[in-house]
Amino acid sequence: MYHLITKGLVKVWLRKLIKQGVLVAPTELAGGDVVFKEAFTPENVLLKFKKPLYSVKSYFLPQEETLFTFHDSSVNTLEEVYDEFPRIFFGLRPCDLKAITQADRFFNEGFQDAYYNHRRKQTLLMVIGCNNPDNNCFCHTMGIGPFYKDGADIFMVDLGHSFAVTAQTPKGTAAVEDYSYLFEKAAEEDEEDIFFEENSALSRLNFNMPQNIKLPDFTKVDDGFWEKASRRCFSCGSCSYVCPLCFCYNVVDRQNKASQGKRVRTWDSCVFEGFTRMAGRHNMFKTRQDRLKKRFAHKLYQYPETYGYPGCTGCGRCTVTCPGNIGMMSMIKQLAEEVSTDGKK
Amino acid sequence: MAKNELAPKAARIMNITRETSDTKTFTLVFTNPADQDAFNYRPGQFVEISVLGVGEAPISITSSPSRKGFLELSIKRVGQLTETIHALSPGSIVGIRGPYGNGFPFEDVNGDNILFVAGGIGLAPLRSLINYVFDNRRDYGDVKILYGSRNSGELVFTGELDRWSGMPETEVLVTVDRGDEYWQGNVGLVTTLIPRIKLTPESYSAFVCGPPVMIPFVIKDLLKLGFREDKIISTLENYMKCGVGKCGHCLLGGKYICMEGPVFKYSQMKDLGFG
Amino acid sequence: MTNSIADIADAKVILVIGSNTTEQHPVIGSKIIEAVEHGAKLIVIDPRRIPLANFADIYLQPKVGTNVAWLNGLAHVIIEENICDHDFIADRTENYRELVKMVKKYTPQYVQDITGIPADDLVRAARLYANSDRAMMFYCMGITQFTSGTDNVRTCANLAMLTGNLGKPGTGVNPLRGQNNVQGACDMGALPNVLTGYQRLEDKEARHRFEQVWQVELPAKTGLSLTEMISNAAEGKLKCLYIMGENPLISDPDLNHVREAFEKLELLIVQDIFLTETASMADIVLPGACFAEKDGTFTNTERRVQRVRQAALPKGSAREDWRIISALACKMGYLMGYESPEEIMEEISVLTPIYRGITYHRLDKKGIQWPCPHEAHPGTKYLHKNKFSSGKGKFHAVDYKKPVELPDKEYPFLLTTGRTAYQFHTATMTKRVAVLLREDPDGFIEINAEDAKAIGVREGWPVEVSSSRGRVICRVSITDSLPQGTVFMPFHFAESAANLLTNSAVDPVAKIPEYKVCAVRIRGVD
Amino acid sequence: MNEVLTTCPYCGCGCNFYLIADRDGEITGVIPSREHPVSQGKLCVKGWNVHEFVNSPDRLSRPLIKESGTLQEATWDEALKKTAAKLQEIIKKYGPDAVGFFSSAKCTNEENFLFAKFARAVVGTNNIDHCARL
Repeated sequence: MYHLITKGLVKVWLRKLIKQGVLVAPTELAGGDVVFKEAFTPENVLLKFKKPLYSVKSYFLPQEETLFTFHDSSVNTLEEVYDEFPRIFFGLRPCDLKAITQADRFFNEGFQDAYYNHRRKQTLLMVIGCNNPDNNCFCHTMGIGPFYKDGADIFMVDLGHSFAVTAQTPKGTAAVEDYSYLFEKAAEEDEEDIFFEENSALSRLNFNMPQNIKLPDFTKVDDGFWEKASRRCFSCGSCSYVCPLCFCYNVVDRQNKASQGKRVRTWDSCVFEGFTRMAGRHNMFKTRQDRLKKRFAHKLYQYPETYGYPGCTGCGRCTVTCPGNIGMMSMIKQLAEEVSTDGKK
Repeated sequence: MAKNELAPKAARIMNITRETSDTKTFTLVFTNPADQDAFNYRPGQFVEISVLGVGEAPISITSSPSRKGFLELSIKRVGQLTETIHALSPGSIVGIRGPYGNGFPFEDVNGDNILFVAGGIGLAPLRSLINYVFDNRRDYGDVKILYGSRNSGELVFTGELDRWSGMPETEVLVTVDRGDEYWQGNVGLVTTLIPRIKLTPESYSAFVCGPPVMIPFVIKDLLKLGFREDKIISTLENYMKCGVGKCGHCLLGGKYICMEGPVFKYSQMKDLGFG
Repeated sequence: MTNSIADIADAKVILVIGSNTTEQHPVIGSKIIEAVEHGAKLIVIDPRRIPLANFADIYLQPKVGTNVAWLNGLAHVIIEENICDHDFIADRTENYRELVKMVKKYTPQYVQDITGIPADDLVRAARLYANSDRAMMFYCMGITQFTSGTDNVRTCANLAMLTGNLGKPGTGVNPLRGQNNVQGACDMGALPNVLTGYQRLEDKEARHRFEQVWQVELPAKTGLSLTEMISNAAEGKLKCLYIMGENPLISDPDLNHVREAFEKLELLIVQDIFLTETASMADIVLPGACFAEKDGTFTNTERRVQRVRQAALPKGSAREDWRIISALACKMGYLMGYESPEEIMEEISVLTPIYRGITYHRLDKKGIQWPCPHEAHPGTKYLHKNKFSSGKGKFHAVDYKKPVELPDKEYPFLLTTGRTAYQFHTATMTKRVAVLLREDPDGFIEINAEDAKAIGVREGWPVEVSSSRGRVICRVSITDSLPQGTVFMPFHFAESAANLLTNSAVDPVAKIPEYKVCAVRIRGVD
Repeated sequence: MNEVLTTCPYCGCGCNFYLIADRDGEITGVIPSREHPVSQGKLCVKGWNVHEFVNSPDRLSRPLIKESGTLQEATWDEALKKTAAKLQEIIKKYGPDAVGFFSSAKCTNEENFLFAKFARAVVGTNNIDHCARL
């Protein structure tokens, strides 16, 4: 069931919600770029915005995260460092949402990652349906779609004059009901509008990539395909850094001259040769070709086996950052083409 | 007090044995007796050893769980961290977390005759199992141990090799790739020992550990001899970092080797694209 | 660069010479790949088969140090086949006849004999470049780091002028600057012969303007270049060196010679952010601030003056370099009372015609490309639009000269040096970044598989590489990107410093050392 | 978190990115700038990890003066006084052309300008160069 809040009142609402935690919302920076930025007031929050180059991954797995501190290399002085800041995420897109709910699974299946869970514990996820997908978006082919809302505390749809809002969790319900005076009930035609918005976004996405695109059997993709693709790879890690579903990390110790040390984990990427190189230079993924193949095999083939959906949200961020133009969308298309040429053979 | 598993626990170095010019075996005991009591492991598992400020690395446990109250790690000097550890003396404290990995499936081979094939420092994880087998001698049949290293100076656990060869129903053969004036034993790769042992492959399980270049050759020879694919057990030497299936370094064929491995039957290894 | 990075998208033909673009200027490399994808033709000419060669329509692999020969060869073909831009030559250039005379003998066959480039390939490349009205040329250290560096650069310019590929979008002669602010350091007159904005010391009027603003009489005599300062120090003529943010003990050729020279100094002052190899030798070390800890501007390779903004405080009691210089000047009795880098920029614009219209306010988000002669000027996307700043563009008729040191019996391999994708210059910064150090942890030498076999070494084995000046130990990396007889080493690594081997012979004009060629011998070690 | 737009310190491309400074003022990461005309949201691996060397424990944080062969920490006043005195002594004894300056392609325009000004106006020599060719 949807409630309506006029755009003018959204910031009033956010100002109330901020009392429960820091707001993280799309904001324009000095250079004109939009990012999910922490704020203590809703003044600069954008209600209409281009997809930020970063997802909110960095709030759950930061580029650098201190695991614990220590002094003088002594294990007895070890102190864990947790980020327990309550955060209210506003303006997440369905692709960002899916990444978070998948991270919830990843960081809790098998081993439970305390650092992730502390960061995730006190969050409110306010997702806005995506009615302006850009040229690089293809979430609809990754089982998500522009109005996907599973796991959102609050889901919103931009109807121009106002947002249609629906709460999906107790936390979300409280965030709406506590300020019910800001909302009015949605009418039937508003529901129609939501339906219409979703469909126009979908048709826009279908223009980027057909929804029913089929990947070939991975074992049938020959090495030549990967060799050719790997020529374009700079092994720079950009794709992993911006990918909301890349969680690989490195762990390093740092110690200053006063013997104060910390162990940090930092973003890492499977495209680096050193990622899998062992002492004595033995490496199961020595060539760029091996690594690229592994990356795409993991995201597009092994991920679905493990989780039931691909390791990609279709956000298209890797297309923007890859210096060799090996975006996920173009790779999926090229792979799909392998099928058709195979068929011809 | 450490709250989560990524934070290592303090362990004291009780003893250091120099195995070779670049390998030492460290005997460790957790400083907190409760940690020591809670530390239960299987042969073939590994721990993450830390020197805070330098880093952390996975090292397989070389002691046998049948001998309690301490933990042994054989560490080869290969980089900054291991160099730092080598410079430590008894009494020093290091960080340990674990155990991690699946360990050897010793229950599955109950009653079998067992062939161990090790190369270089690869004897370290096998030593855990070998001593476990000897400590539970009645559960297993004949034991054959084949061990090779590059030269005589790089043989580890030489005293123990002698002891093992004196055990009942046990045969131990040692070889070196390159002989020298101090070496009077076999010369040649460890694979050259395989034809020299008499065994009925169908009654045997094989455990193979060693440098990545060695394993495929040994497995090939064992298969030729008639070993069953699910009776050849080895470790996948893939780079591991976190030990808990999160950091992604050891991902292979969609599996986190540090969780689902590093021990695999050859039949499983094939599916992961090995060999 | 005469043109802009954005021009790459407009170019129909892109010629890349002596630049491993995707590894050394990755974002520019990325744009070249993108252009090729959109239909641009790519010619790559490099003695190493660099990754960009995979995208090339034509890839030529000359012998190291033969640039003038094949550049003249290209000019020869263009003139012989009459595919030059006659209007451009007539209207905009001079000395054409001299060039024609000079390149006469550089027939494709003659060039093939010198360079190893198949004659047909040379002709194809010449045609492709000359027949386009939008051909953009890029070059880097593979052109400049030779005793013939100046000749190389001039013959590159010859090609652009011959074909009229200059002074319009999607064309130009575009050297890629190796460091973030080489362009700016030159612009600011950190050179022995010019004041800011390339105003010549001999130009009395310019000098006078500086004297007025600086309230002091300025020396008019051209100073010593970097390599000359080192040799003067070695001879005991130079007594003091003040080095700011440089590490010549890794970056300069013939390091043993540099070390000896520094040892002779009475005073070595080093201002840096790390205790570099050079700083460790200093008498006084002044701790500076890195880019993240100060305000200011950098000028990139396309002449774009851009803001640097402070994001953190300098470490401990370290100070921004401009504050250190100001404070030291004051101690020496010369008042430099700047309150901010912005105030310094105001003085720069007053004194520098090409920066006259530049203010911090105007630079804001995207910077401005100089020349920017006044406050309303939008900046300059490409140079030499209707005329050259010096009037006519002069063709330089230069003859091919061999590098100073070539392989012989004792030192049978030709060593060429350069950089890797993950380390930067003397690695002072990059070796302190875990992922970069992991990717490129140590020095290595790239050797053709046949050569490796002949030496008796395999991938990863250690070798000793020696020249008549020094020796280093490093690891072998087998490559198919080099021809037999040529080997490559990155110079980043202090533990196996390639510059212990390199030759300090310099180009007579630009004083650039011949990093790209020296003779070495290689043997396996245990 | 504070995001500061700035220019990369590595090669000559001149990519722009935002440095992320945390609450303690330490730089913990990088965000590429999509709106920048050169980088357009792309960065090389060096740029992506540029924050790390800034925080290196090896960074110099105090002036150092060599005393009987080893570098010792000193105050700014000591270091600058000593530098000025020694420079003046050398200039007096051998003339300004006995002093040379290596400026830096890593420093800002303003700093290069000042360094050149220092060489020319304060010391009185044109012996100034930088690593343009290296």
